[in-house]
Amino acid sequence: MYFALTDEQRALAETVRALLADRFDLRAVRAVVDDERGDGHPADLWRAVGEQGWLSVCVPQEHGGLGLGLLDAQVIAREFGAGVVPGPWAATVLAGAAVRRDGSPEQAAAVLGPLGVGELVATVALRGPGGSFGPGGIAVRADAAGRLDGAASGVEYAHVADVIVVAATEPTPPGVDAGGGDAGGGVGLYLLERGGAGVRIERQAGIDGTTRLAALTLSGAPAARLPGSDAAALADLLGRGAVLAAADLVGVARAALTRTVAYDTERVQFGRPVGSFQALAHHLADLHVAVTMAEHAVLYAAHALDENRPDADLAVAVAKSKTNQAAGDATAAMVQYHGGIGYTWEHDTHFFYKRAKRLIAAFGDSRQHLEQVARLTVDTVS
Amino acid sequence: MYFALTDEQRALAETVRALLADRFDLRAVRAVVDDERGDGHPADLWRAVGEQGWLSVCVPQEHGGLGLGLLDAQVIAREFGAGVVPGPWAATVLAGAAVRRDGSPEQAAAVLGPLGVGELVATVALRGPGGSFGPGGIAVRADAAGRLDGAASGVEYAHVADVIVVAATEPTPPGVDAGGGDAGGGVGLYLLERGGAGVRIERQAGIDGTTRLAALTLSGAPAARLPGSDAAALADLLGRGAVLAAADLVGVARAALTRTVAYDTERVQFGRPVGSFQALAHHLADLHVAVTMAEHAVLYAAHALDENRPDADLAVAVAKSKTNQAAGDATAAMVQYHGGIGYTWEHDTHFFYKRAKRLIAAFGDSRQHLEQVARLTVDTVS
Amino acid sequence: MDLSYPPQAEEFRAELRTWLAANIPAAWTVPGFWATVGEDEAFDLRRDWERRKALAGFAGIDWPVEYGGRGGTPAMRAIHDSELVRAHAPRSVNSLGLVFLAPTVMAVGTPRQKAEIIGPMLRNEVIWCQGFSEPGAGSDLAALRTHGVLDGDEYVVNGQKVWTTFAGRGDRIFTMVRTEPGSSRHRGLSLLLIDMDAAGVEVRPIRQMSGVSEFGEVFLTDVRVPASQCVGGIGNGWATAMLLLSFERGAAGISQYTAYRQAYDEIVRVARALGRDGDPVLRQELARRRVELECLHYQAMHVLTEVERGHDLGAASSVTKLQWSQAYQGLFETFDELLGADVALLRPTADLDLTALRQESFWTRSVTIWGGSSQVQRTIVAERVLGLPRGS
Amino acid sequence: MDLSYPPQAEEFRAELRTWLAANIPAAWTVPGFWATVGEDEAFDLRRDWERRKALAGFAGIDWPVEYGGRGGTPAMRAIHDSELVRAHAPRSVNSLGLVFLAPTVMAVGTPRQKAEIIGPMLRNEVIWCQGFSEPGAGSDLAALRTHGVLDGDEYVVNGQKVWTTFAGRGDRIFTMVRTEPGSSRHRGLSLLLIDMDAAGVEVRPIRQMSGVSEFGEVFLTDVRVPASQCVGGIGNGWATAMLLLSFERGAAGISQYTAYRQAYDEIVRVARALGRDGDPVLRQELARRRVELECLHYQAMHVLTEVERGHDLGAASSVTKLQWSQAYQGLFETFDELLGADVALLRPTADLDLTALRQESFWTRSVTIWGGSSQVQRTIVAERVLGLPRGS
Repeated sequence: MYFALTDEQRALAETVRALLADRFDLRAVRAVVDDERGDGHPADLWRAVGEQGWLSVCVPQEHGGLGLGLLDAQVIAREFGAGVVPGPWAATVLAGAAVRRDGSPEQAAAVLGPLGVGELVATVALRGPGGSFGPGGIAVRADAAGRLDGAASGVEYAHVADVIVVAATEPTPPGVDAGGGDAGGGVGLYLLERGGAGVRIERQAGIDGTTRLAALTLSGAPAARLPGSDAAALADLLGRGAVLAAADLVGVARAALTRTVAYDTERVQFGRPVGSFQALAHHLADLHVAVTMAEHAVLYAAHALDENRPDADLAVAVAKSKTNQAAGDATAAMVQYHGGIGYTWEHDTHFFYKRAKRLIAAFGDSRQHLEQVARLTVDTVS
Repeated sequence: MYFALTDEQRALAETVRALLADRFDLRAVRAVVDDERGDGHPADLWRAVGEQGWLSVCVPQEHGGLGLGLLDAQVIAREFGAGVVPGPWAATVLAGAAVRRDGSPEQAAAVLGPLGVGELVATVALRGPGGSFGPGGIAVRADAAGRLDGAASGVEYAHVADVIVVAATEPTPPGVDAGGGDAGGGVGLYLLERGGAGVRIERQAGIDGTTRLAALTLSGAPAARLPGSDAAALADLLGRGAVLAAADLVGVARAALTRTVAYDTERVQFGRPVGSFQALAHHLADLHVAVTMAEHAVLYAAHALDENRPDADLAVAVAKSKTNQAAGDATAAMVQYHGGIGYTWEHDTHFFYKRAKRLIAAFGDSRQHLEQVARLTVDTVS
Repeated sequence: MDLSYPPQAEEFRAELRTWLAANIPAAWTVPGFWATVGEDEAFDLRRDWERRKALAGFAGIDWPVEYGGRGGTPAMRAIHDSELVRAHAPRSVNSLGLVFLAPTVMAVGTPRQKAEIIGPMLRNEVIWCQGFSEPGAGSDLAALRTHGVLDGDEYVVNGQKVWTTFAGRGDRIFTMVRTEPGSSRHRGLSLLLIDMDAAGVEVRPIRQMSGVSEFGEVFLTDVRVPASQCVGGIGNGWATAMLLLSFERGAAGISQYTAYRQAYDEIVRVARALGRDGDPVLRQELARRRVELECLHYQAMHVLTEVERGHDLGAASSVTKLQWSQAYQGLFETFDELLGADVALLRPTADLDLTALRQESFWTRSVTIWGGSSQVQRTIVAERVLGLPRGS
Repeated sequence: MDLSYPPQAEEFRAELRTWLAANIPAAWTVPGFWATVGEDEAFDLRRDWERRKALAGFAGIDWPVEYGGRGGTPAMRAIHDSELVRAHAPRSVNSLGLVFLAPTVMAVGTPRQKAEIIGPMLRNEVIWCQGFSEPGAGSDLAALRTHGVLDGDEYVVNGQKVWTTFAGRGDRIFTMVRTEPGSSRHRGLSLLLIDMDAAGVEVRPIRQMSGVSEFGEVFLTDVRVPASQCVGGIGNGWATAMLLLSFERGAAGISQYTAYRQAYDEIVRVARALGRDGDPVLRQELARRRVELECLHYQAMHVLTEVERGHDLGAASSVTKLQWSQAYQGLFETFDELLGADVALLRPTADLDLTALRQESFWTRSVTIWGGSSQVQRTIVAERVLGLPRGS
């Protein structure tokens, strides 16, 4: 029984933390956020992340990657959350996972190598305007020739992406690829390249300045199907996305808590440090318990996906819903317990609050994941 | 604008409180609770309540009653809740309301007079085993001759009742009474008398020793239809039941809070009164706000029903759901903040905790009332 | 129990409603309108509109006629506030003056102060700011450090105020200053009135997390304030402040209810536009929020009843504050939740612009902080209502 | 990350599972069985069964062989506890002795104490009670008033203990006594061992709100206790108590998870029997509870990992206590809710007997009180984990 990060994984976390402290602290984040017309994709950070191999953390070694698992990726995601780091890292890692899993050898060779060294920015477009994460939320249709029509919304960094993995419905399931009518059919993943015909990409105004979103409008846009993709592939991608979002969130949550503790240890009201007031202290203690549970849950879910454990689907839903709760509570408390200053633009608090808002709804909100928990537990009791 | 009890209503509350303090305090309650084989219906209390006219609070003056409204009845209910008073007072008042509203003049004359002076114990049987409160939860069928078949469960004090108002489904709506297919039809209220043929009444073991429950099994039991009854009559009865239950609950909740404040003002731990610990004090402050809102809500709902205000249905659903929350939280806090003693049989805390448990589910649980609020607000926005 | 208003109040309502219908531009009633106007322009529009309203006789509703008020009842005041919300009128730009300073001056001001302050405020000729909070003295007013030293018949004031609404646009500020050198906590304070364009007053706007800049910081450097510009007596500032703050009696509850009901309906429309109003789980959440709004309405009617009967409200305003702030904040938590994956976008679909609701959602995070944080209010309720022993 | 157990531990699991299958009466595995047996009979059945289990070699799993233990690992201990729950074995009647007293005696007991206490406890020949809490000293152990006065080589003990599990059925009690006259708070305390049938020991059962009487009060009147019956040194009781309580390291988490999972499944079956398992709102609530149970499982694996690596757990046991007690209590709040109108009845329908689940639901109200209330645990987490400044 060893339920913990390895020494290597802890060292990786240290390295990420040190790099951010050194090269991309909250002042750098603020510069990106305040530059509203900018693309939100700081090039120097991207270069540094690429040099560290963090873009290729899950890329197989034969494609020049680190060949590690989601458990390692979540170490990075967590630190990026704690640092409210901007940029398409998670989107790129996810797109890479799809290409790796479902792409042809040629697609893998073309995408994974450049992606790993930072030459490609990639992202995933999985839901339509107003749609939820899941097959029912897709608003892109593919035809038999692989042309895409429709729209996708809230796509992270589509405006700077070189390749976009697009989820599309397929009216006639291509029997060859889907491997039977049960799991597959009806949904496929497609590789769309920058600057192709029939693709319009427009930036979307959002609440979280640390992560930029864009909308895709597709009109007969030619795209290459990932041959191994099917409904299960989409589910796998959504699961990985949920774990990376949860890891980022739990990083946000822990940072929110730590920063609040630090602030209220110093801040004096009524002649005492605010942190010595019991009502506040007990609330922060409860948050510590919640954030700790969320940290465990993300670890377990990442490991369960890496190892194809039979309870992997449950673990993902548990992790995302628990993390949503912990991060929502912790960032709201961060605003409240900073007093007036926590509500200002000049203070860093709103980065954490807004990033949490976005991520809580990313890759499935709590309602969706809790219903998944119910399907896997309530409905399976004999 | 006068949103408050009148001086007369305040005086009535005082009188009820004084009578309970004098003649039926918590030691008397304990005696009833501990006598598990007893019928839970203390005769001396019943006599006193009858003498005060509280059984006839809503009975019209022409039948010898006080001719007051639900707003006055809730004053009594609240004090009975605060005193966790045993006995079929609320059940009797409700049955009287049905007879008054939907009974023939002969039925009214036969029932309301004796009921008002304490000669009759009455109750209402509105749901079947495992059923919810509402037309869908009824498990008694009436035939055209007014014979009843089926079962009712959790009926307050059926084992000592002289008359029982039973809700029954009617396969063929009696067009004469229902006044059109829309509101009525399908459901009627029936007056069942003690000792009739085809009636089996069995006590049911329950969690709340202050209020005894029984099951009805009906096999071709002859009963008299309340001619004015229909689905709307059932809804009206359920609404009144919900308000009386909410009033009782809010009395329980306020008493739970007041007793907890008193106990923790005296109790010392770590060299300080427990009530001076801020986490506890702030929680009790939040409970004070919730209980205060619940008190207002019950007042408003009772008044809205008395005056047939257009938002009466919404007011009832608001009152019951808010009161459920306030009373659930306040009684749970009462156990927690009494420390170990609050968990013992010897301490009075469990009377409040268990009575709240029962009442929170009586005449509609929160889920049911909140869905009603949604129907009346979410679905009516234009 | 009688939930009706007297005929005189209902007549007033009809008159006001007619005037509002004739005087509020149609564009203002479109949800989200104010988010489309620049902050400066919005301020001017609001200031001018409110002046016209005052000149039409709809201001100082419950103030004595001698002060230019209408001499009405608390119920009429509640009707006025509520009708304004109902008609989508903008919020007052002078509310801190109207709610706090004016009744304080009526109670303890000099005849000259009464003449100089109240009328111009009513007609929006002078917009008032409030200068109570300081960095390091948020909820703890007695910790303030801004000080004034007497020099002749003027105080030379130095210090810094924060969270001052309309700091950049107001004309004057009523501010709490430590006028007795070496005093501490509740002693030696005075309520001084300062011109915002006096020498030594500098303002820096504070941008909120929503992007809006309604607050500001006010820096006071050797600002000379005539001793005559003190309300309630030099050194008597704490008592004056307590009097001043007592005028916030939670009487705003009825108009707040009206406003939050509008937000509730607007949020329901968003849920419907996104096809989520049929979700049973969301319906429960929306219903729960509505229950709290209805309770706020009851509480407002309760407070109005007590005020009309001249009863002492005690700590009821703390109960009202906890209820309204949490109901309002909670409503917008549900708003965020029902958006699902679209919470991150200002325009999730082509025909759905959530910018204004989004700003309001951020705004609700502040309402449990200012005006006595929820923590401070709970302490007041615990000690003054429940009578729990004071924590050390 | 490696969630497997070593082969040796899995072999142990197989062996234990086989033994349990052969030795647990089938009747015991029917849900609700123990609610149908009288309390005295239940105690005897449990005592005897546990003795047989010990004689079969399944006791003291992680204790050194020299003390009659199996010399196993913490993982084996977790497996043992969890398999017992899985097999529907009854809970130990000697757990306070096994968890707290035995390791304390191993650490600081005299050779004679080790010989006399540990073996008989393991074989359930002596059932141990714990006497720490007193009226007025619940969470605040240092406020205890039971005192002993030295008379020759015996202490004459007077006082009262409360919340003593199995007070009416245990053989001996380890109890905290103030042995230094005039001492206060943490000074002058000693851990004394007292025979429950000694002269001057009287027991009064405490009936719980559920109707069950597992606790009792213990009255000590001039009870003579040989000074040799002190563990850890006279006057050194506070340190001994802290050592003793440190053995509750939250290692029970894995078996608790197993137990609460059984309750979860049972509750789902009730929901299904009442036709409420398809209600979307209830499903969310059940799911929320399941999420907390899964988190408890992760926390238990985390603690086991730390224990196996010999790490100091710090205040992790407070985190575990908060998580398990709230997850467990919350699960039964959902149970009550899903019953709807049937919550008041022990048998809502002919074939649904909820007596046992109902007792458990009441029981869960106590778990946030004993063993350090949630309030005490939060203070520990705030001060020792988060490092927040101490309240005064």
